[in-house]
Amino acid sequence: MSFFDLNGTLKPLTALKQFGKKPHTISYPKESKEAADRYRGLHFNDLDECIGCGNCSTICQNAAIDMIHIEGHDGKKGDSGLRPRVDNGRCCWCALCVEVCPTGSLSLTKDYLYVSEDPDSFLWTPGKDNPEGKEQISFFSTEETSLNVLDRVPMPELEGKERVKSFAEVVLGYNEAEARAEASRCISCGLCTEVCPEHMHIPEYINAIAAGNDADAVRIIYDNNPLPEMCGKVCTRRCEDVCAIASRGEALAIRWLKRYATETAVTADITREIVNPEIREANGKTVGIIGAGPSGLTAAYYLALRGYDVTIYESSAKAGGATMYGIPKYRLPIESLDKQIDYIKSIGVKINFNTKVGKDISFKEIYNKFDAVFMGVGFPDAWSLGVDGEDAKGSMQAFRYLYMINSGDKVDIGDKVIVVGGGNVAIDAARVSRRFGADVTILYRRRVEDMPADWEEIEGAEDEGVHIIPQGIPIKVHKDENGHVKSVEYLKAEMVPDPKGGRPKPVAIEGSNTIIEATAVMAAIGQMGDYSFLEKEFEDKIKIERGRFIVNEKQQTGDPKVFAGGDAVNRTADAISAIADGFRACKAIDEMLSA
Amino acid sequence: MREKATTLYIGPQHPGITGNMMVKVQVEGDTIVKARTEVGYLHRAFEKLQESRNWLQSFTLLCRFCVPEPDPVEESYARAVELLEGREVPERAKYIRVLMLELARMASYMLWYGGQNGSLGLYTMGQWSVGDRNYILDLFEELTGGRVYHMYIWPGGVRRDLPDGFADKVLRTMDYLEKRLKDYDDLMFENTIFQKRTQGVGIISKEKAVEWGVVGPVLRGCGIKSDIRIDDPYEVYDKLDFIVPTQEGGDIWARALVRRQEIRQSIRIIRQVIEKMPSGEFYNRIPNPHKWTLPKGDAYARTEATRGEVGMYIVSDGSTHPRRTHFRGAAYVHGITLLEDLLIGENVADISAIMNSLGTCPPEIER
Amino acid sequence: MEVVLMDILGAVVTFLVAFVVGMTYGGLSRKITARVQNRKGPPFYQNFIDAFKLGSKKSAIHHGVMHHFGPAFLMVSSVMTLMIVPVLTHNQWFPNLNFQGDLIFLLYVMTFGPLGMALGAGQTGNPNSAIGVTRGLSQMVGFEIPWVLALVALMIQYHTTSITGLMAAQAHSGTWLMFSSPFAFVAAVMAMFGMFRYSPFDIVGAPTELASGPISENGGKYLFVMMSSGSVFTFAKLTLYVDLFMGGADNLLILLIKTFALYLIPVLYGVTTPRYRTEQAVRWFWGWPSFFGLLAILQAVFF
Amino acid sequence: MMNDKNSQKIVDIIQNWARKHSIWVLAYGTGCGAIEIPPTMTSRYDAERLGVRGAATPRQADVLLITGYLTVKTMKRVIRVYEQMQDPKYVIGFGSCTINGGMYYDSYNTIKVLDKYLPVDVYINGCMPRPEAVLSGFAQLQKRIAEGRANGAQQYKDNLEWYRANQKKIIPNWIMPDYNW
Amino acid sequence: MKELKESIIKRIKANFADAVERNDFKDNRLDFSVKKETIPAILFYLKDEMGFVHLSDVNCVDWLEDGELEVVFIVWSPADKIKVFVRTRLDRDNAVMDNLDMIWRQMNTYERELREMFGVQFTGLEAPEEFILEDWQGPPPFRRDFDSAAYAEKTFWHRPGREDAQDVRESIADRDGEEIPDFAKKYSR
Repeated sequence: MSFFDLNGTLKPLTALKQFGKKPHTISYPKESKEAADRYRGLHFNDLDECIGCGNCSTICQNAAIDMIHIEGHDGKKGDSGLRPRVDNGRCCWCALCVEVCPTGSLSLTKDYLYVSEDPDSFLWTPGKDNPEGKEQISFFSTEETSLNVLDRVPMPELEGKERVKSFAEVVLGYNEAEARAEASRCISCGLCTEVCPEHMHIPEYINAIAAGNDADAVRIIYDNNPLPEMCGKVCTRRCEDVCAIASRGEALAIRWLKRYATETAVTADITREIVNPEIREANGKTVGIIGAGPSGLTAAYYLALRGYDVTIYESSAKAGGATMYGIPKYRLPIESLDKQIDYIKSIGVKINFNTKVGKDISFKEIYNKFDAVFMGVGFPDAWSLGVDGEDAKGSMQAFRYLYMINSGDKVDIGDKVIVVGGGNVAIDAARVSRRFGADVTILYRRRVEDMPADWEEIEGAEDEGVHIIPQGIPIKVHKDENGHVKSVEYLKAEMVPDPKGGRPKPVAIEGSNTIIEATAVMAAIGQMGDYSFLEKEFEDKIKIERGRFIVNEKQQTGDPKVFAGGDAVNRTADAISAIADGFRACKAIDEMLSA
Repeated sequence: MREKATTLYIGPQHPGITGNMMVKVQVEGDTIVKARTEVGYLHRAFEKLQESRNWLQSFTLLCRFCVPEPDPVEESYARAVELLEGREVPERAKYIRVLMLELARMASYMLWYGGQNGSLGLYTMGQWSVGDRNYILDLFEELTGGRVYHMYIWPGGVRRDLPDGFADKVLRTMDYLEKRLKDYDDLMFENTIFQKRTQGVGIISKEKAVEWGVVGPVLRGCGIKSDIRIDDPYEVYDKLDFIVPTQEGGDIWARALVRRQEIRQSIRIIRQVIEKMPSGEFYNRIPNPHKWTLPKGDAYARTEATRGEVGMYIVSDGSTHPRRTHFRGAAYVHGITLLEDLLIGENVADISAIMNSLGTCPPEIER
Repeated sequence: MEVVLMDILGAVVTFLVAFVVGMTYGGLSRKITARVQNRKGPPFYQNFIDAFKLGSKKSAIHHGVMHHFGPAFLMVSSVMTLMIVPVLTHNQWFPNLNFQGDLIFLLYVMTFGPLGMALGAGQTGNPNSAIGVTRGLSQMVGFEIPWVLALVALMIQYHTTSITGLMAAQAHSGTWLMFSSPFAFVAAVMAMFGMFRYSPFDIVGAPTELASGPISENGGKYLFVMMSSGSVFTFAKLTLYVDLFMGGADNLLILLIKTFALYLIPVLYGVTTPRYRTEQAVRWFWGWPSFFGLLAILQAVFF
Repeated sequence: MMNDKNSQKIVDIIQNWARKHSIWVLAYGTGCGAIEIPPTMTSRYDAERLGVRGAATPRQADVLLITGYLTVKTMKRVIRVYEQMQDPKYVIGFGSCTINGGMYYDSYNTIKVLDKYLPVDVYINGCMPRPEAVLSGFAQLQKRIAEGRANGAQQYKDNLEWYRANQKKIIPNWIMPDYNW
Repeated sequence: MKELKESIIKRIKANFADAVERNDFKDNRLDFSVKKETIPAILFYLKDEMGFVHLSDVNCVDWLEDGELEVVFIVWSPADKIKVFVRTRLDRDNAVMDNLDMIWRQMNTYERELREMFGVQFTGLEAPEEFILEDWQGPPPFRRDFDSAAYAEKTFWHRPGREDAQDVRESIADRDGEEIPDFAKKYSR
């Protein structure tokens, strides 16, 4: 430092030149700078897009988000009917809620101004309180930035070429690491449980798997499903349709996870050990069950747990009903089913095989013998095509075909098989036929995307070399000189939109007749029931309409002692609905008998 | 004759204090004979709160640890988690992180310009630099969506990619600030009164600096070259060309000079980063945050902030929530033992200046 | 009798003008400072609003009788200074109580306020106030030296101890004293920095050190009184400087131009500097300003 | 001749106008929100345009900004500071933490609901409120003052017992002078 | 780096028999567990003999299940560019350690914090009893058996008005009549 620092005294004075410059000030509120394109301001929620999964509420580390009911959103399948409300007295605008929103309906806006004298006015229902926010959305999540894991862990499968060589199970199942990874995608919203007919505790068991606790998962699963391994392999899994993750990515593999969990219990004994169910003391009451299908077995299992003496009458040699005889073994191996049946038996359920009601034992006898009767008789017969030449040799019902194959019988189908229909039975029949080396073609009235069969099944069939001819309506089966199927003639169809807005209808195009050669034709256009076992005296009480029993919400028929469930009752006609019927019936029977 | 000592409470409500803390000093005349810092006014128990938040939720708390410069804290946490989990970070994310860290360093130094000069009565400097700091905050806002709380650097990378035209904006801002820094020099460093007020005040000797765990610009102001960016390089600092300025003297003046040079180095780094920025992914996605577990073990990651070494120590017991996290703030060593010792024998008028020069940040001490 | 009444009325007018001008200058200084700091700043009448608001505070606590001495003494000191300083020459609305030796009296009057402040601050029990007051007094001791030296030089040079005498001397010679006695002017201006307590000599009430020092316990009406007295004092001091060194003023406009020009010096310098510590400030005043003061005396004695 | 009531009204209006345009903010950064105060006060947003400026001591201040969370330890000082301020005085609650605890809602050391302990005039949304929001908060306060509704100090005096009970509940060691100013 | 690490381990093992090392880190880190009696000696040795002059961090982990508190010291050597973790376990009910602030002065602050937050007592520590908390009457708050949320709920008000919030899972379960068994509820969110 010099004696007199002239530079140091004068240099700072250069600052005064700023006097003449334009001030940097933004004269807010007269003028204001627009917030950045990514600004994290107040929330906005697209109320119609939101499914009320509550993931925002769960991720919020400040407990700022409540799920509340708001008017006009009552909830439906796949929508809880709740919408987030943000407590701005908690929020820190970290936007984690935006990042985890599975639908992308929640976002933040450029609007950040909210000043109030009333501290109670900081509860903010995004979307309802700021409908104008839609134009100001600034911070949102895309599929790239979403914190939901959108891609499913791929399920290992046999190669298409390998598959057709045998009836080995096509789907190999997750190993532990894969299962944990897949389970950890779940956001535990529980939307799936509502669409599940049986309302299985899906988030709970998935969380148990994710936490590495398979035994707990098995226990949770067995809480209301005694045939979970079957479901884990062949369930129609409507739960996956409403999975929150599915709004942007691939739904959680709920079915495969159930399969993984139940397969960790390798044998019936181990299952018993893990589930360790509480079996109530025998109460002396008896229940008779007709049909050892999913509904009958479910009712039997849970009634047995409640201390009832349960006897099942089954016409076939094995239990399982349609799951045993209608589903090919490459989807549901017989060992797996046996294991589950063994477990049910170990609880104390008695099954009388090869006992057809109406033939070996009369319904009346059962009715009189037991305190309550449950009918899970299913649909043993199938619809026929109703075209000329259907009586030819080699023309058969796909359902019967599967029954015979699953019973171990041999069926001659030749090398060119045509399956008519687009449901799971059609695909199963086609794929089974492929395994016998036949060239298989599926003929379906509508488009491929209209097929009611699972898309995985359709893909699997295509992988295995099944041809699909969509929009084809069979009109005639040609016979050769031996009365054997020679070819099938069909008309091409065009899709005509339904004026009422329903799904488009196929209408045959005149003159588009096409003929394809065939050695066998299988009809897979639906099944129907056989209620001939019911004696006349019950007809008044046990009503049948459109081929199905009429029951109330407790599965009770007109006769208070008789309950019914399964395909013979519900229209969905899948295993999980049957299980649900059985479970409901069990509760109703228990209620009735313990009253 | 010994003068009677007066007790002065500097804080917690006091314009000269850096944040919400208190220094209780006993003065004889104008000379401090005893100083005692009292902290705890900002204790929110972050580390406790993090135990009840999962690994992702914990991340949002981080930027509140030290408000003027939150990014190094986020960076430390992100790197600690990545270290423990073995998660790779894409190259682009690393560059973006360095960009963020250096911008944050600049923003923090701009605030320091204001604080240091405010403590000495040169309010014009504060008006300029804190006003100009807004240009950096504007960049933050554009990049991260928040002015102050960025919540941007998170485990696996960064939250969003650079928006279009962002690089140009950064460069333009850097050009502007570089011009302004010259004005700052004229007003502040050339100013004879500033020099008189800072030279020879708050001297830390080299030996003491090591003994008392001094870090960051304060340590470099004592003539010891120590910078985590060089010593224990993280992200892509080893690929960038910059120097670590040191200054002999150990007084406020030396520390101010170090900071003056560092803010220029930051501009240099930012320009390099913009130039070298690779394309590609910016985020290595974490699993579903609700079920995201880290393997058992612990990790410690540290970052060079404007105040010195900030580090994050995390312990996982294999669950979705941290077992324990611990944040090591630079102010933790500067703000209590060192400050108490440094103030003894100084003029009561210099308390605020010394605190500012140490970069004392109370929320970092108490968390 | 009429004359006395007129004088009293004139005194009130003087006070009001001083108040308004002082306040406006304060506001303008805030505006100027703001512009140098790259911002728009408050309106120039902001100080009036502030003062009025302080006056309309519903409560103002005090810590005992002595507490009142601070604001009261400040006000008395300011008003007395104002009364002694001739505002406009030959204007009946601005009478002044000048007398022979008023320059010396002025030196005492001007220290009167800070001393009262010391009494008041002592009563508040706030150590910040106490330290602030000691600093203020130390600093006063600092700037009094060049200030007194400059005044003494003038007195010696022109053989008068009254302000009007000095003004008459300027009128007589036709040159302002700032040109005829440049050293005294420089020393006095340098002392003025200390008097105004703008940067770099604002350590007395430094917010970052002492939480506004002596006035820290004063709010509401007390602060209002202090603020007004400060404004009046500002005007009085500036007028005094104009009278002493710039030949006084015949009408208000010239007075305003001259005072404002003078006022800009500490304001603009203050914008660009940090503050000195007390002992540095004292040392500074005893350095160059006192040196110039001595030069002024030498000039007065030998030329 | 106007009666007293009317003249009082006019005086009130004038006084409120002055109060509205001269808001001295106590320089006390109680929480992290203090970080947006410097930008608000400095050249970019320049709150001084609106008559908002800092005051170093509570005696001179009109507004107490509670910038975010308040720990129990700070709470004690804040009460002290608030009681030292001169009537009329206002409190602005900054950001989430003052409204319902914000992100520290489960912390053992911060209070959650500010208006249980101090009368609050205006709350500003945000974490942190950016300078524009802060200025809007001041604007709202100005409106409230102009309308004569900003009577927090009176409210505090009237309900002192209730406030005191709440304060004492969280501050176990109450060694503070009574409210007598 | 590998040789360096091994030589450090060798030196430490030679001097401190009870040190258990961990050397499976990819980065420049080493880890030693020692008995609490060894802590002052090993820290002195590391600092004075081996150049680990910088104390990066000190903290404590509560292992409630084991009934132990683990104190971790992280030291850094500017010369060798390596960091060493030194850890020891204390009995949770009798957490007493030697005062260490003569090694690094800033240890004083760390010790004050650990004393207040974890109840670790340092014999010979000279510092005011209170550090961060004021008039705290509960247990050391950072111990895991102290429930912060419950304490906050009990002590502070939360603003009412949010009682209409519903749990998504429960509301769906209510709607479709699902009965979630109790043992499964811990897996609900």
